[in-house]
Amino acid sequence: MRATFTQEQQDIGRTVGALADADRGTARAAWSGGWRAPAGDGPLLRDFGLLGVPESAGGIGSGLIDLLVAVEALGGRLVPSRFPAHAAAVQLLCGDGRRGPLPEEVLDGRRVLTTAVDVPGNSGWADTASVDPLVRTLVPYAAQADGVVALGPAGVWFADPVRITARQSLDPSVPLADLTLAAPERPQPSGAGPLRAALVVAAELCGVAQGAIDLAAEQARTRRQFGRVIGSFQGVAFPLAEAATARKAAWDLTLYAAWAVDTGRPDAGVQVHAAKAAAGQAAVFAAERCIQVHGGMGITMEADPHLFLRRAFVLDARCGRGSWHRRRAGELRIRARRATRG
Amino acid sequence: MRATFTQEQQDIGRTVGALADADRGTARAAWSGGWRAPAGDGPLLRDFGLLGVPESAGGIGSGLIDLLVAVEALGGRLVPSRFPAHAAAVQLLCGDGRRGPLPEEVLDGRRVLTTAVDVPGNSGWADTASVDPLVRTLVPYAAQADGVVALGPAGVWFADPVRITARQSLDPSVPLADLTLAAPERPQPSGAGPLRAALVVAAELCGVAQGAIDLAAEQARTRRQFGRVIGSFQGVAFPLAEAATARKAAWDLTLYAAWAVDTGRPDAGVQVHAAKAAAGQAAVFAAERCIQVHGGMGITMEADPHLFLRRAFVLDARCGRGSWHRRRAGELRIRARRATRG
Amino acid sequence: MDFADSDTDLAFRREVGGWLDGALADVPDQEELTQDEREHWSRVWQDRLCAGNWAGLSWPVAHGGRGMDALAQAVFNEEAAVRGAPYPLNGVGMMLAGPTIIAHGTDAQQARHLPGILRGDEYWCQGFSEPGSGSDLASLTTAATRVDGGWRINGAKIWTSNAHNASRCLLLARTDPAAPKHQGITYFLAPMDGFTVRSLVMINGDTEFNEMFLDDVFVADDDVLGGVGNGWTVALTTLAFERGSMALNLWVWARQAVDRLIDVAVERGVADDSAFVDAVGALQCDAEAVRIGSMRMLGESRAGGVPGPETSALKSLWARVVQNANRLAVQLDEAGGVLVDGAGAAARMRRYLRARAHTIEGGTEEVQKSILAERVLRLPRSR
Amino acid sequence: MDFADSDTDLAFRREVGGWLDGALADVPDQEELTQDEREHWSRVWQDRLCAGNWAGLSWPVAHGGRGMDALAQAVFNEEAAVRGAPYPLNGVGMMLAGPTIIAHGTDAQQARHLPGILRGDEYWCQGFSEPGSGSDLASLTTAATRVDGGWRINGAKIWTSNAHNASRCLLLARTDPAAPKHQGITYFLAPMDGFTVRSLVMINGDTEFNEMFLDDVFVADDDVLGGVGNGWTVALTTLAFERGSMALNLWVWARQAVDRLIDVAVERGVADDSAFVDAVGALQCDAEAVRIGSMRMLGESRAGGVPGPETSALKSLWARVVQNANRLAVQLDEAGGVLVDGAGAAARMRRYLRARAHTIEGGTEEVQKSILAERVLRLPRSR
Repeated sequence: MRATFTQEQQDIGRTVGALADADRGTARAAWSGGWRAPAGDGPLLRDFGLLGVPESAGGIGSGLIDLLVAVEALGGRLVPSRFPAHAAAVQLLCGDGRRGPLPEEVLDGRRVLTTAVDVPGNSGWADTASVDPLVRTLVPYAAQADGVVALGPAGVWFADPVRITARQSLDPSVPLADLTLAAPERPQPSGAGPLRAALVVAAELCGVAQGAIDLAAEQARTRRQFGRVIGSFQGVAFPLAEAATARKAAWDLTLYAAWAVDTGRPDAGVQVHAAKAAAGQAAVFAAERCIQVHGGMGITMEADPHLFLRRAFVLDARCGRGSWHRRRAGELRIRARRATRG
Repeated sequence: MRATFTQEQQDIGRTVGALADADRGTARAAWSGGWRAPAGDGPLLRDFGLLGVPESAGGIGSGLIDLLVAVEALGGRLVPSRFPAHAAAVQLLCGDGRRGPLPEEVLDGRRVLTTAVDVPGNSGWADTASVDPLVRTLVPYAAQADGVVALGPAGVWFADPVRITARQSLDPSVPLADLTLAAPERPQPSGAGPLRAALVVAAELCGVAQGAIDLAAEQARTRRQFGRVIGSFQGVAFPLAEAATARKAAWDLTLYAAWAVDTGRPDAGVQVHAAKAAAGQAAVFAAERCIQVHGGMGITMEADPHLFLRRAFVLDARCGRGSWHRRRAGELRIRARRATRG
Repeated sequence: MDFADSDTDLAFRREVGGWLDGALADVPDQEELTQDEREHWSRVWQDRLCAGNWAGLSWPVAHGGRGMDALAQAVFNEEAAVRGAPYPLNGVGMMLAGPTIIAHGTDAQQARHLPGILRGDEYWCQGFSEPGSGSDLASLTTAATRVDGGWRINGAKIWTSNAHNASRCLLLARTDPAAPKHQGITYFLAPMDGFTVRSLVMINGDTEFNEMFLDDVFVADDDVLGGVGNGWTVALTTLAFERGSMALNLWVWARQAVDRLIDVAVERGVADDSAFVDAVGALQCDAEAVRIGSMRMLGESRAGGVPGPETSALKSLWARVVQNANRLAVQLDEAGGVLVDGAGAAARMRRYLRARAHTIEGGTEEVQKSILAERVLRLPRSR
Repeated sequence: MDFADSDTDLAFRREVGGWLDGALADVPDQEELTQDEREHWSRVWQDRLCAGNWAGLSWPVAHGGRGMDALAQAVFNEEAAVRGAPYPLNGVGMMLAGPTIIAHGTDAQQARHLPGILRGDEYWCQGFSEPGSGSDLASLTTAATRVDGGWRINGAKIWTSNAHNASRCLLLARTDPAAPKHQGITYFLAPMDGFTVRSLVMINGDTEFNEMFLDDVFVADDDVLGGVGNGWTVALTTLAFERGSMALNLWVWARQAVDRLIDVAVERGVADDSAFVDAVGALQCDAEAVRIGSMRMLGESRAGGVPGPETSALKSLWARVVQNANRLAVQLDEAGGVLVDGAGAAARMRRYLRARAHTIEGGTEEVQKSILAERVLRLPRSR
């Protein structure tokens, strides 16, 4: 057991972290003038497109955890890059081992994809719908992408949007749209695709949680009240410790789920559901606590905490609602236990 | 609106509180040698039997809140008196306004009653069972009572136990039994009886919560760690503040529900369910926190916190499980809102 | 203990209800309006209150009021809240400035200000909080320096509702920097001529609050309320009125939050899910506890008592139930509540975001728990 | 990051599993036994471990051990826990005393004690905690006074597992009352001849722990471990071994708690209730997070790192999931879990009550959060 980050993974975290640091503030910039590609967007799509892509799909042996480390680093700084949505689309495509290599222009980021997996009115993802309404919602960066990968009961496919309806997103740095799709001609089996895509979202949520905790801790270390920095009050410190615990739990679940998916373990499904649920909850909780620690300033637009809250909600809703994933995790856990007991 | 305790109610609280103070330690005494009537048992049954009994049932104009104030005072000191179970039985009998006066020997405590309302395997009380198995569980002080008042789908009746099976109670100061009953000959409509009986249990739970909080606060004011009394750490103090908040909420709900039942308000049902649910949760939470504040000593038999926890669990289970009451409160609330919206 | 209205109370409640039904007939549901529209209706509503002789409901008759008690005011506010009435634009004037001036003002001050508040042409705001002071209100640093005939004041204030509409400010400033922190403060009835007001945008997009910058603002000696150096005592009076004015409103907002949660669950077809039913059961407990606790608090007040630290428990319960109900409502919403172009979804998200402030404004959650720990549980001070 | 066992690990795991399956064949499920029966099996189990040459699994070969690393020991403990093996009666000897003596003992001390632990005829207990010290371990007051050839010790210890079976005690006492609190402590390998041992009854009826009273107990100079006044440093070594010995066990207990909860829900017919399903989903997240976090912690150790403050997060998560699962299990039980004459109900209640200690023993919940606040979040010390 080497349950530690490899040197490569640490390098990825550092490199993407540095790119992301340079793009701090881009989430806020979207409030005036809408989304614009952050400086790191191009380099990320170009240089990191092979992360997590299985060799069968044209990859070079990078595991899913490599990709998640990169996405987590972006989430921590709220960088509104198209990279995570693109990467999720790639992962959605390569969930079935029998599929051939993906197009080169996808893997080298010349063709930017996005993911269409959520069906209006459903809390789970599209492959659970019995009849496919061919409408998808919560599609990020739809107008800013060159292609759409859709999930439906029949499988995954490069989708042709008949109509793209821009929606008003809670987080202006993540434009969202409803898509009406043409019926797929040759959908391919999705395999573990939805699980892989969901983990990309979970990783970004873990980053958001971490970023909110870092910001809150910084405030707790510097803001003074009653003659002391507020972080020295256990009433402030302990809830942050809980947020840090929840975030660690979510990140560990996400990493393990990625390993379980990559190695084809039978418990991969329940692990992914647990990870996505825990990550959403950790991010929302951390962002709420971040607001609280900031006191009055925390409820103003000009302070940053609400940016974390908005991103947390958008990601918790995407690729299957957090609450849906939690219930699925419970169902699968109970089913497994029942099976053991006969 | 005079939402304040009357002078009489304050006097009842003081008088019963003084009786109860004299019986502190009787709950612990039951651990060696089993239940024995505390000194206050006789005086309580004899002198306070008319509390909360409507005039139609032979009372003298005392409201239900009067009774609850007395029961709460007993709960706070964990006095293992038969009075609350007797009073609950009386309340169960007098829920239907058309019933005549209760027997004099019941009202003056010469004939001590107990309540049989829970059906094995059900989480709600007996009037929700579709077929009456004529078995009741969680009957307190069955062997120590002179009569049993049972609740069934057909109503309430003075029941004839065919068999009394003593059960091992989590709280040795509250002996519990299963009863097999003869089929009732002339059950009477229960009316608001089950609601009234449940409030007696809720009031005792509020007392238990208060007693646990008092004990925990005392410990927090005196125990020192790291050179300070532990109550000066917000990590210790804030959870106790939450316990106090929950207990206040439960007690306010209980008092209001009693008024709602006594005045025949249409929302009496949902109020009682909310009160019983909140009281059970407040008591269990307060007792758990009391253990935690006591640290290592809190998990020993020789310290008192576990006595509160045991009583809290026994009462939460009785007269409809706390979780059942919470769900009923939710159902009735949703139904009422739906009705408003047409 | 009797939770019923007395016959007199009931008659008053009916009178209030009758007037409100008429006065609100053309007023739309505030919850669905934009900030600008809400502010418009707040102004209209203030005018109607003044015209209807409700502005000084609990002021003494001698000062032009109707001489009723705080409970009557609470009942009025409750009945208004139940009907979703706008928040009156001069709430600070009616509920805080007037009563504080009546309690501590000179005859001249009372004559100068009270009629304008009752007529509805002198709007007030409250300049207590500062960017640096937070929960530790008495640590304020806005400085008043003695000058000929008055004071020259420099500093900044924040969280000021309605500053952009007000002409007068209940202003706390430090007049003696050498004195212990609670003793060097003076309370001014300051004209706002020299104030620079900047609106603060809240995380839900509303501009409920403002910052105010005071740069060599002159306030005359005549506008000192309650004596130089007595500001903290006077401020406590205002804060007590502030708590009192909320007395019966909190529960209304809590119940409405649960109502709306049920509505969205019904709409989304999940109202029978047992996890949802359990959640509503828990929320119902908290929401009703706020209502009942408020009634008990008012009962105590009427019986001559002073609302105790238990009000912190109500504030805490209220904040929790509203926050939890509003969070669940957006999470149950179509698309998890994050598509905010639909009016319903936008309003739900706006309320969820607004409610994050409930554990901060009016005494943070941490302050409420400290009060309970110190004054109910008698634990030593931890701040 | 790779969570798979290496081939070597896997082979070891298979070896362990094979041995355990055989050695446990006649051992009943410990969870359903009485305290006496469990203690009997603990002794039997200890003997089997010694006979099977597992007692010094991670001790160096030079000291009679098998020279494997801490991970191997953790794997052994995990495999044993998964199979519900008894807790070995001389766990303190194998996991704490032996390794601490190897790290800090003289040759003579090592020769005197290690063989007996491996053979299984020298049982140990740990005398660190005191009635007054609580979370502040270093505030201990048991006093050792210099006498001819050794020390005379007076004081009281508490929370001592197995004191009634042990002949030797890892004893901390204060040898220099004038020194700063961490510097005046000495670590003794004390014979227990003069100890008075009184068993403590826990709230679930078990007698897992003891009090020990020391009244002029003599300990010879030869039994000072690591030098006079160095006791705190030596104690930290023991505490690190204690944490390490738990490494892979916690998750097993968490998973078993969730398993049992599901079993009772199935039995009671509520396993499909959506509120229950949601609760299991949440518990599953926490329980798995404990397992995965433990693997990562061990991975870090093996890579040469030192387990960091994140272990406090694991402890905290573990305590929560076990407490919540066990509470829900009794609440779902027949009659709300309060009729404790049925074997199943009694065991469930016993576990619920036992779990209340999880937020107290081994560092309270408050201490864990303080560690996270200070060392992960870099907030200032609040104790």
